[in-house]
Amino acid sequence: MSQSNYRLIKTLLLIFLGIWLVFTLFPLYFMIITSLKPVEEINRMIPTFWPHTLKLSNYAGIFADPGSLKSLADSVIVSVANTALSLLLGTLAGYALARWIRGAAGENLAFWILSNRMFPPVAVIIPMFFLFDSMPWGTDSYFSLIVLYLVFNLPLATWLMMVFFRDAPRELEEAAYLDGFTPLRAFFRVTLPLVFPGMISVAMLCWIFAWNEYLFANLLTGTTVKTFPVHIPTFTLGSQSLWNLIMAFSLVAMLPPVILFIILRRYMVRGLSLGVVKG
Amino acid sequence: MARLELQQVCKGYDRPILDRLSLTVEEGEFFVIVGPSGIGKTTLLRCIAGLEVVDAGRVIFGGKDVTRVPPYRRNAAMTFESYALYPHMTVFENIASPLRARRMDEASVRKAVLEVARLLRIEPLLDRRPHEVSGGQKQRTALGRTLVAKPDVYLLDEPISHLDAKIRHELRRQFHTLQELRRVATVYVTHDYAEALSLGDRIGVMGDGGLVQVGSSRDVFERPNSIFVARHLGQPSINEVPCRLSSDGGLLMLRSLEGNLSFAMNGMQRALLEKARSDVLVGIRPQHIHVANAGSAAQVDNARVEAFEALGATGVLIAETDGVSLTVLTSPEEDFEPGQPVRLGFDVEQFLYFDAVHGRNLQA
Amino acid sequence: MTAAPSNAASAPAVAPDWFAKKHRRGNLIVNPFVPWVMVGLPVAVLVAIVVYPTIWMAYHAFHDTNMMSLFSGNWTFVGWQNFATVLGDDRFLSSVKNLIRYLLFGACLQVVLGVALALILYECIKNNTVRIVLLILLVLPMMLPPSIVGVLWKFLLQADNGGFNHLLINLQLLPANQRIDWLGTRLSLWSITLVDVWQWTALPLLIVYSGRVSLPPAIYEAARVDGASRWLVLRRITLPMLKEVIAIAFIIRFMDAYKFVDHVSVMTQGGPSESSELPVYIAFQKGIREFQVGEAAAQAWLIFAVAAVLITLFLKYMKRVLKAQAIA
Amino acid sequence: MAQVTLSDLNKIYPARDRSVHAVKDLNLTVEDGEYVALLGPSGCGKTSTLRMIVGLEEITSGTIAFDGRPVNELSPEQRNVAMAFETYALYPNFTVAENLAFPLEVRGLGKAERDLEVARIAKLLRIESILEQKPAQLSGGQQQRVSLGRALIRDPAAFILDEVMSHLDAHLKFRMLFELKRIHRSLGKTTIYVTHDQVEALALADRIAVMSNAVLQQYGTRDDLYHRPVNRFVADFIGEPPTNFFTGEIAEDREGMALRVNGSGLAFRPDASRTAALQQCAARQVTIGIRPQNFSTIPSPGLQTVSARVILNEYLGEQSIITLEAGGASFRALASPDMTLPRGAPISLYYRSSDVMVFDPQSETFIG
Repeated sequence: MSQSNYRLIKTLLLIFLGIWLVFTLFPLYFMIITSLKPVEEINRMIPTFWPHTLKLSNYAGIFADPGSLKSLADSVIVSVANTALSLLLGTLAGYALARWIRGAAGENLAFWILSNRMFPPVAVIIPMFFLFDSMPWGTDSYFSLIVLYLVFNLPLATWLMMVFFRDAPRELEEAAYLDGFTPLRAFFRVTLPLVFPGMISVAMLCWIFAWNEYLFANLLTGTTVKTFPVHIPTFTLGSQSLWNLIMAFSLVAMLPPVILFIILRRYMVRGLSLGVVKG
Repeated sequence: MARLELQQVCKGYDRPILDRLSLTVEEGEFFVIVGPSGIGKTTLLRCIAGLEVVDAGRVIFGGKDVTRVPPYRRNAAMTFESYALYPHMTVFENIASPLRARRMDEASVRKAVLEVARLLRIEPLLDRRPHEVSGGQKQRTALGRTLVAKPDVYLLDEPISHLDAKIRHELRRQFHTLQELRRVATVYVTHDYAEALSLGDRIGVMGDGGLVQVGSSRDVFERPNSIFVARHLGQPSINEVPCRLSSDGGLLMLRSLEGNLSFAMNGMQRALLEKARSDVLVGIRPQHIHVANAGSAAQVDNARVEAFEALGATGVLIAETDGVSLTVLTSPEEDFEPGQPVRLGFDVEQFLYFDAVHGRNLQA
Repeated sequence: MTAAPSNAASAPAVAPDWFAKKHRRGNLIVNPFVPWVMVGLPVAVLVAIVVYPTIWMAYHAFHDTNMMSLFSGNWTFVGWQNFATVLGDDRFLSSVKNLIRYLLFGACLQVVLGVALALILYECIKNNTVRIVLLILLVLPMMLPPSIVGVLWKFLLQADNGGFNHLLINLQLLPANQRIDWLGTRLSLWSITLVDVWQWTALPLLIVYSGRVSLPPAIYEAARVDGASRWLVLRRITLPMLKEVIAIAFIIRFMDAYKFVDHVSVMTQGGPSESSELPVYIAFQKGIREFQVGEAAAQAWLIFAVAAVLITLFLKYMKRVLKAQAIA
Repeated sequence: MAQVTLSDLNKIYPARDRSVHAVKDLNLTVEDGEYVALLGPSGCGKTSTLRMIVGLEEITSGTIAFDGRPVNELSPEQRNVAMAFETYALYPNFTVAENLAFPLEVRGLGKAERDLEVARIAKLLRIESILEQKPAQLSGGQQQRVSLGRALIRDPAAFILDEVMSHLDAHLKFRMLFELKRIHRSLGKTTIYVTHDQVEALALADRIAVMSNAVLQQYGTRDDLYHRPVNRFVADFIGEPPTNFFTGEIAEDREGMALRVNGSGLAFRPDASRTAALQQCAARQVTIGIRPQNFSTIPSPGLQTVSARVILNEYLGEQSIITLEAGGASFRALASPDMTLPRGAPISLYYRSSDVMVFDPQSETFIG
């Protein structure tokens, strides 16, 4: 390939990249300006790409609305509790699988646990709906969401923690035994610090999945417990959607995972690829 | 009370690694195990440490059977080939680790760690982390972590194999002078025969399944009990010439099976070789062949240089004579061109004779 | 040198007695019971929330369960009737067609675009800071809650005053008096696929980009010294070496897309007139909104069975990849 | 075939806080067909030099010329050099045969021709039996041969070998030394060999360039480096076991000039030419160096004597290293393994006065 030919191709590729970038960012840009527009400007027949007026009153409205705040709080409660539970159980099981349950039995068990994450939850949610409905806590509760989010977060946490524990050299733990540390002390003193970055990434991934979850929340809850995705459709006036408020609220709700991703991007690749790609 | 005993120890994974291995290392003894990589040296250490359970047999520390005792209650200290330093702790904390396990008070920990650090000359590094120090310093830190524990048994797994030649000289000397290692039983594992010969009070040469020969440095190097031992110790490797005994007009001759090399035998060798009753494998160390002047005994005149390398303190000549290729140790100052004719002399009394079938030393 | 005699210490041809009859002795460090307890906890949880419901569904797939019978507690065994009903249902069959179209164009396009963008980003942009900033921007959509993405695009794709149509008009790609009805019967499924591509191309992009970063630079230097052109390096070295990474990205995307109905649920609710329905979505509707539990169960089990086959194949492949990685 | 000339070569890696001067004013000529080793500890600039010669690294200033023709602006491919990498850098998805054939595939050779060449190289390197395997299935030694083969197959102007033996075990390394020498003899190509191991460099190279701290210290034959090191660094770096160094002063007595080791009764006598050199220079304080292998335990006429006590006798099979002590100074010597030298035994050692090296203690340069 000649040099000029290569230049031409490179330019074309960069143009393609640019178009994709515009395609990716345009909706986000539009979301941001919409959240800053007054209702009147949004309801015009032709949307404005350069808003005439920008104001923060939509955000003020969100933060003054108890319903919105409660839904964010509900999301925090459910996602944090679920993450803590997934991480705790996943760390224990991941450690056992990585270190102590050897051979085909351990491997098959690990893959079975992982397979739970891939199955469509349709076979889970219908029975659980009826089961929880007959239980004292009912479907519309923190408990039901915290437990049901384990369906996808627990396999992920277990699998990934296993991968991270496998990466931590066994010899360091053995050195600790020879120093005289019992297995429990060695685990906290040596092993856990080694997998700490892994735990952070697992926690973040579990948290983001729980935070973003819509389907279970939509089907099971909505009155006593109402996470933010379920709250969004309530921004209406009659049959009219209040897009300015929806967008402002959405922006607030999506900010935490975005910020976490930007900070912890390096640690997440491993988790997002189920441990296959070392980030 | 710190003698180490192994009785009929067996360990295998998909194949047997240690087969009924018995060994006693006396208190204060520095015992070196040498053998090719992958032969099970590390497995043996791990069995002694308790990181692996033996399949059969007993491990005894100072008269106490510890076969079923977990590693954290055995009071054995071990350095790992990879050093296994805790990356998230400073050098100080790494060395202090065994004392922390014993929940020793802070002042005593400080005192003990500083003492060991002074002994190993790593005091300036105590605040650094393992990734900030050199290989030799890592090795010293790992050693410090074992010394500070005052254990009943020292287990050292290839402690200096991955370091540069210069540092190895320095650290070998350190192992010679550390008095603490002479207090109890020490087992040192290496694949480098020079390290083994230099350090071991006794040396165990390990082959498939267990120790092939146990003895002093001179025993294993000069009187190997099998061709396996002879082959593993020595660089360049021992020359192996398969020969057949023949009598040539009343004179007993050893004649090489390939090519046409032959040596006349004297009476004692003859008595020895008649035991063999089959072909003999003659082992000739490269330093027992030399480039000779005319007139010296047991020599060949028609050798030809195949290759020559001047290494550090020695030169290595590969010469071909009568269809047999021989490695010869020379001075590095000499120079040989390929194809050049040379005259070789042999120290016949230093030859080793092995059974051609089983490889046993016939003199043993 | 001729054949030397075998090592004096070579292993005996017959395994020794103790080896033949040895039993696994575990270890001296932890009680072998403890690890099983540690694994047992999540396994018990998964049995309770995944295995038990699946069996419950299997049972009801063969019964005429609906809301009334569920509460009264009497239902009758109907054999394969529910399965027959589902497989004979045009709504279900058309949803299967939708699913195939959605997976084929969605998951595949995401992976192809992701690979292309990742490699363009790595090969054509040399400044590291610029690269990282672009990467973060390109990958952002993946981190957004799918429900918000659905709402956002529903807003953008409105036919009359939707931002997307007007963007096209402004770019002169659409006549000013024309509007595309993105969420109408004809285009609704395509629009959902488009939104999926917008959100999820980021995943293969990020994975493949990271995979490319971790390829050893020495190999590329070797190729430079060998004089290989960029195209040859891409075709013969980069893509083959990224094969596993790309495959894993595809597997993850495919299985996620297979079960993913958030966008459908938010943007169209399967409409208009069932044009964007997917099997999983129908099963939910039938089970929880219409309480046709028996039929929903049969349908869920069909979905489940197909997933089981796919997952088995995919995990087998992943096992192989991870094994190969462990060796290298 | 090419002569490679480096003139005033510099490499500076710019960095925000402190830029690194990796190669300083390097001048070096490798003659056509010569085998040259670039030797030095890690971080001395040898790898940067090599990467500039290959064309993988920009040249900050100076010129690299092949046969007198500057190649600064040429790509590695245009320079027509072949390189074997420390990490082998084999293409993991190719078989051994495909790896070997890749440089030819790049040049558009047909399948039949490629197979022919691969067979030729495989024979030369004795790897015929592994041609269909993937790199991951090979041992370190085999991978190393394949990477050499990929360099050899191209018939380039020069071979560049980067630490190619650093990951091999001792036995294998020993065998490969002979192999590499045999291959070089049979091809007769210009070869530049980068290593940190002095044994490899001494064994293989016609000439050796010793580098340290980005600067070329000495460029010469084995004999030059061994007997006439330009400074203490070279004397220390070349030779194993390590050279003995003492700080001492110049003194005169009845027998002529003596080099007294500070704080001990130990003294060495230089030969006539050194005595002359030392009388020229004003310094009284000197660093004395003598190699362990230059001590002999056998007296012979014309040798000088030192007396010492044995501290440590390391029996190493083919030889023994003895550590000695004389009046508070400690040093090493090589001895025959046959000698029994218990700890504390007195011993007389003999050396040739021409083997005593003397360095300036400040500048560490070789005086005589």
